[in-house]
Amino acid sequence: MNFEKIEKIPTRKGFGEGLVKLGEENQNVVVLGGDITGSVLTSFFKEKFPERFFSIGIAEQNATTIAAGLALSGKVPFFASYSAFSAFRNADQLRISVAYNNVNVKIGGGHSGVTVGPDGATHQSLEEISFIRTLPNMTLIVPSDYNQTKKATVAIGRMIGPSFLRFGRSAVPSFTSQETPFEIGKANILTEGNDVAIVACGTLVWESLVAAEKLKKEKGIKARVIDMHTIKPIDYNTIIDAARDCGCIVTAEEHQVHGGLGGAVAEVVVKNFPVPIEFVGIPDRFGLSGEPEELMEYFGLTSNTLINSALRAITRRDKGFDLIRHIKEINK
Amino acid sequence: MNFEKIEKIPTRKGFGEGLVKLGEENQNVVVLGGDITGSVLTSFFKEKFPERFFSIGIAEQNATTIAAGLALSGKVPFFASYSAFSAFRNADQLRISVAYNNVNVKIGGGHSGVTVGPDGATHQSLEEISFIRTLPNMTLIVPSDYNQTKKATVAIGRMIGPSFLRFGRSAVPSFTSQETPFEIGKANILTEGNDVAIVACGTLVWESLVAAEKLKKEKGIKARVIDMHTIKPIDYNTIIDAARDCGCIVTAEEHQVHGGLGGAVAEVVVKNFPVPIEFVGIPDRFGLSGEPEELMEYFGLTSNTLINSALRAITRRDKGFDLIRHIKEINK
Amino acid sequence: MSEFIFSDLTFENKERPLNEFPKIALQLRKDVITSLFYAGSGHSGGSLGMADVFAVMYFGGLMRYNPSNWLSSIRDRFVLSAGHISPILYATLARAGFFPPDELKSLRKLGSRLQGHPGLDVELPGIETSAGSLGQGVSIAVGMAISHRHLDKTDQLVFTVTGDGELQEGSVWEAAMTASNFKLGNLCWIVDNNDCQIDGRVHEVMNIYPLQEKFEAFGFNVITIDGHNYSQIYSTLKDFKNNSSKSEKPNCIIAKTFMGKGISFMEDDYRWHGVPPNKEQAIKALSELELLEKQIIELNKIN
Amino acid sequence: MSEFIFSDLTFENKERPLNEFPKIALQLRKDVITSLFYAGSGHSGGSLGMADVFAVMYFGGLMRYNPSNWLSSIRDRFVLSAGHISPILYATLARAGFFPPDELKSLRKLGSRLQGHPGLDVELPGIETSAGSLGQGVSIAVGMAISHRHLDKTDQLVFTVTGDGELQEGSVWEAAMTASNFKLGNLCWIVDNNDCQIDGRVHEVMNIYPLQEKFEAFGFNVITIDGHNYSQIYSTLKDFKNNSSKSEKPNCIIAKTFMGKGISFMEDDYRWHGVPPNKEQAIKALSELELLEKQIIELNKIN
Ligand SMILES: Cc1ncc(C[n+]2csc(CCOP(=O)(O)OP(=O)(O)O)c2C)c(N)n1
Ligand SMILES: Cc1ncc(C[n+]2csc(CCOP(=O)(O)OP(=O)(O)O)c2C)c(N)n1
Ligand SMILES: [Mg+2]
Ligand SMILES: [Mg+2]
Repeated sequence: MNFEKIEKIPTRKGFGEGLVKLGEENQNVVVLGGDITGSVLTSFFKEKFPERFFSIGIAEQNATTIAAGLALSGKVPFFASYSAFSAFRNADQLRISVAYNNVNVKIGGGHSGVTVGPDGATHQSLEEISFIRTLPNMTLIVPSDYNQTKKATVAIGRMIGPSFLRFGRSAVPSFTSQETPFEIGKANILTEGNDVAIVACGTLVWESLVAAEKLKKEKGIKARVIDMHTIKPIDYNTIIDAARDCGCIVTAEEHQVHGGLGGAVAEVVVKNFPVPIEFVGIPDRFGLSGEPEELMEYFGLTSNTLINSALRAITRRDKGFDLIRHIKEINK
Repeated sequence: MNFEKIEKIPTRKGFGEGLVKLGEENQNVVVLGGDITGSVLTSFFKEKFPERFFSIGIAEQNATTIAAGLALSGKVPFFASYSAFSAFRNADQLRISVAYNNVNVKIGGGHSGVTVGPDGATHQSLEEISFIRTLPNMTLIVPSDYNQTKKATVAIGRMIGPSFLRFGRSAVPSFTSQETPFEIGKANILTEGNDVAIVACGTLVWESLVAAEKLKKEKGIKARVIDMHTIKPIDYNTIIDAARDCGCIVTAEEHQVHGGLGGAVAEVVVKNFPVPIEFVGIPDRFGLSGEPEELMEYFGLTSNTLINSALRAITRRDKGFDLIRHIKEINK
Repeated sequence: MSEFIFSDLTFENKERPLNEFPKIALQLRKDVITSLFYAGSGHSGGSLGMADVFAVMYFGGLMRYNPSNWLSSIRDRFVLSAGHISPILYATLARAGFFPPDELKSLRKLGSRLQGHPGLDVELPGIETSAGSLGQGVSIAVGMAISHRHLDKTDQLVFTVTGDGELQEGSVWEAAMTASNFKLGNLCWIVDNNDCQIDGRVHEVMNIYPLQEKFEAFGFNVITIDGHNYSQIYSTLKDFKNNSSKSEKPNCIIAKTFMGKGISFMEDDYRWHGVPPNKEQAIKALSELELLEKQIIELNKIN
Repeated sequence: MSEFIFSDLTFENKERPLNEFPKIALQLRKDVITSLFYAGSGHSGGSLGMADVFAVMYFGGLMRYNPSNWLSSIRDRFVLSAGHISPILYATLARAGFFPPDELKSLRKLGSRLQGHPGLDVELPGIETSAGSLGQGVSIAVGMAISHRHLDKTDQLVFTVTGDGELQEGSVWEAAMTASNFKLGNLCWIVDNNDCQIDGRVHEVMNIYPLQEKFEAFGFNVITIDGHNYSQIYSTLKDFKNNSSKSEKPNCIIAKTFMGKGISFMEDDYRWHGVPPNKEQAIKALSELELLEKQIIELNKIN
């Protein structure tokens, strides 16, 4: 991996292209627009298949439920908006008409996380992993780069059942290739290592790779970087193996530290093989305006934080379980 | 505690009475109705203070946001509906207008969980602990009986800041008294014990007490039952003490096993003192019509399940951390 | 008790003289009473109030469906948006032959296919979607109508029923806006306009009137009818069916109804929204219905 | 570059001759352009289009506010529901003296009180609520209007601005229904009717028309005005203010506007919804505005 000169492509481009691919292979794929088609790049599909594109306007509840009606008529509907609005404005509809109905509706949550940047807190969805993974019947995927997003889009379009894909706005390092395997529910182990496991999703996977590289070079620590692209159903085996082999874990996500990937991993771990975990994420607060990279830095979603967290996890493992830190620090 | 002859009172009664008490002590307390005032017993307040009651009809989004507007005008607005609709139909409004605005809005989520009974899955909210606790600035309380619900209602009405109170429809054992202390964020330790800790909320607290009694009588096992009424902010210290003292934990809630109280406890534990946890809750599926008690039985939300879980937790602790169970079982 | 037995009776779906609908509606009302009595909880008021509409919609040869191959891809669709009045839908489906009427006694019981609010997971024939969260069904109906009209390009019809309190939900107006934007002439939206909801009169809880004007401003063909007048129900639905393929406007039928219609002590009383009859009330209700039945028979003899 | 400097200029809020509004609006437009240029992202179109309405609303002596004690409990309230046009609100507040105009250059920057969409957390004076999720502001305004009219029993006014695309959100119609139910004559809802939204023309993306009829059917006093005509804006707002305490109907002003109004290459082009000017465009825009300013000065001399 060339860490210096990596190309950057937005994940949403993968989503847009994936939709076109699906549209080509399956006549039943239809797309609903939520007045942000150029932002989440459902515009690609719209241009190519105008007769299978329906503009619903700014009405996320309705779009989601119309999608359910289309699915109940044999179609494979995608509806995408900003994740803040396609996961929350329509939450009841997702719960009842999509998840409980267990229909073949695919929701795209674009512009997620703080990397949406200067639009600020209202647009920075940081809570939807928690909500969506709690819904029965749902599949939830948070891909980490452009190629993977494209594959994930195609994969959820081919599987049967409700799914949610969370992706981003800004250009991020494109580190997987067209050949990198992608299977829903099967995490990708990106680096081998038994010293500490870093379980990450989305934009934090790249940071984890950078962190692992530095840990190796600077401290001789071998980190196992796991790309946990599928949050639901979560890959129990890979997590349990990591807990057993490494004895400590760091989770990393562009999401609240509560309830998200970290929470999912914690649940698997305590139920199977309890080890210390350090959570990297947004510390229970709302976002802010700023440039994507500034914000990642500001909120500590960086390889440096990951390195510190890894070291802390290792210390906790080695000192045993009696290292109770002061409550202030715990609450960070 | 007399386990045989315990009186049963619905928690919603505590909510309704708490509102009246608040109405008496604070002129600024107002209540918004969502066309189910007789169900969630905001009707008590309505009768007593008709000039401070506003019927909004069936419009949970609007009611929640109007509440925010009232709070921004110095009022202390409560809005209550069925939890399925006052946590999800209005999720975006809760996120932005309530939590991000950090205003003094109080939401009641009544008829929560499977104990709402024959209305079935759509009305059985089992996902809102996960969502609400992920929102920054929120306080989330899941009281366990009538008296506590009343105290919790009064407490959230007196504190400043957004809060969500989750309560139920059916009559449940009333085991705390008017004198039992209640403090937001401070869990109640109901039984002393160092063999296993049972951390429960809502209807499962009573089942935990029953389980602890049986464990003591039948197996000589002393369980520490913790009533974790406040899910957010969670009581770190009490959980960490339980992990250290008992070495294993069972969590219990009338909610999905993912993301809820169990998830919150797991997060605290792995970040501080990793121990085995067994989760008792709804196993990642939607509800069903049936009588409340039948459903609690059907979904295994009973003292018997708790006993088995406690035994399993103890075994896992004693056998060490290498007890990896088959993935099927893990996934329960 | 013979009152509480479900006969095997089914009705054909065919064009029929108007004077045949009363006895069908009567049977549906009996089933509603009986199943709710068995259930011990549930929604009497709206279910009884809509019996006449359901009788005509399902048994007048208007809606195309086939109980023995109910998932047929060319069926017309009925979406219950007001999920709480499931008892009338269940009764109708049972009497149309979708499942044995005797199953009606399992309403709301653990393990039943007759969930308190319709659930797709339990796979009861005739149920097109889960419901229970107000306002969602009508958007589902819009999705189906889009699918039929713009993708499959068939003339399949989509019927949906919402309550009037339900119209307080904003998502309903999103659905309305979309329906007219996509020129869903194949959509027939029936509003159960009983002016009752849980907390009281709709116009007092949160006034929704004027209704006709609202739907017109949202681009609908609107017609207000007496929801207990078979002739009006039939001709309105028939007009919809006949004009559907040419029409570029979605259709709204505001059916003026009485909650609890047919049972003296329930009629037009919002307190019956979500309550089942107890045994005494069920017997009283059934005997009122039987009296009515006799009158109908007599009347039919004379005419 | 002198174009990009924010002067200290503020305007009084007072009754004033109509010919004074153009130069206020012009200053607001300059501020919008300049702050968005600094920001490098943000919403030009709607912000420019609403400059005339904001000029009259804040500087015509209609709305009661006090920048040096802005949380005064007797203030009138302004709630921006269309949070994305925050640049025009920020410009207005700065020129009204709520905070130093120079702060406008921090728009959308890390650490700024001028969040991309208004945030209550950063405590910028004059901001009544966070916004950015369409549709919520108007319900907040309804809550405030209820509080003033029915609880505090004061004559405080509540103004709110929504977009026209925003009207596609169902929650907006919930707010509308409530506003008329609670007889909120103290509520003035201004719709920025530019027929533009992100994906195109509103009537093409999801047609919301007829608009006047919709609001009337929801119980509003509705008036449609030219949103760039100071006389119409002023007299409509003045009427609202004068009648508010007696009125039992909420008020809707449909302000026909052009997105990007005032800048030749932006006007009536929906592609400017969410784009800031680059340096070249900013210079061009500012020089167009300066030219206009000279014309206005000349014109005022003649009259
Ligand atoms: C989103 C949502 N909010 C609240 C409820 C609870 N609820 C069920 S029925 C009902 C009243 C509905 O009134 P209406 O539509 O007039 O039906 P009717 O009472 O006439 O049968 C309410 C508030 C619900 N099911 N869904
Ligand atoms: C609930 C919600 N959905 C989507 C968006 C994204 N969004 C921001 S502005 C906008 C278009 C608004 O159109 P309009 O109200 O006409 O404003 P204008 O473009 O005229 O400024 C959209 C879709 C949002 N902010 N909130
Ligand atoms: Mg009704
Ligand atoms: Mg517009």
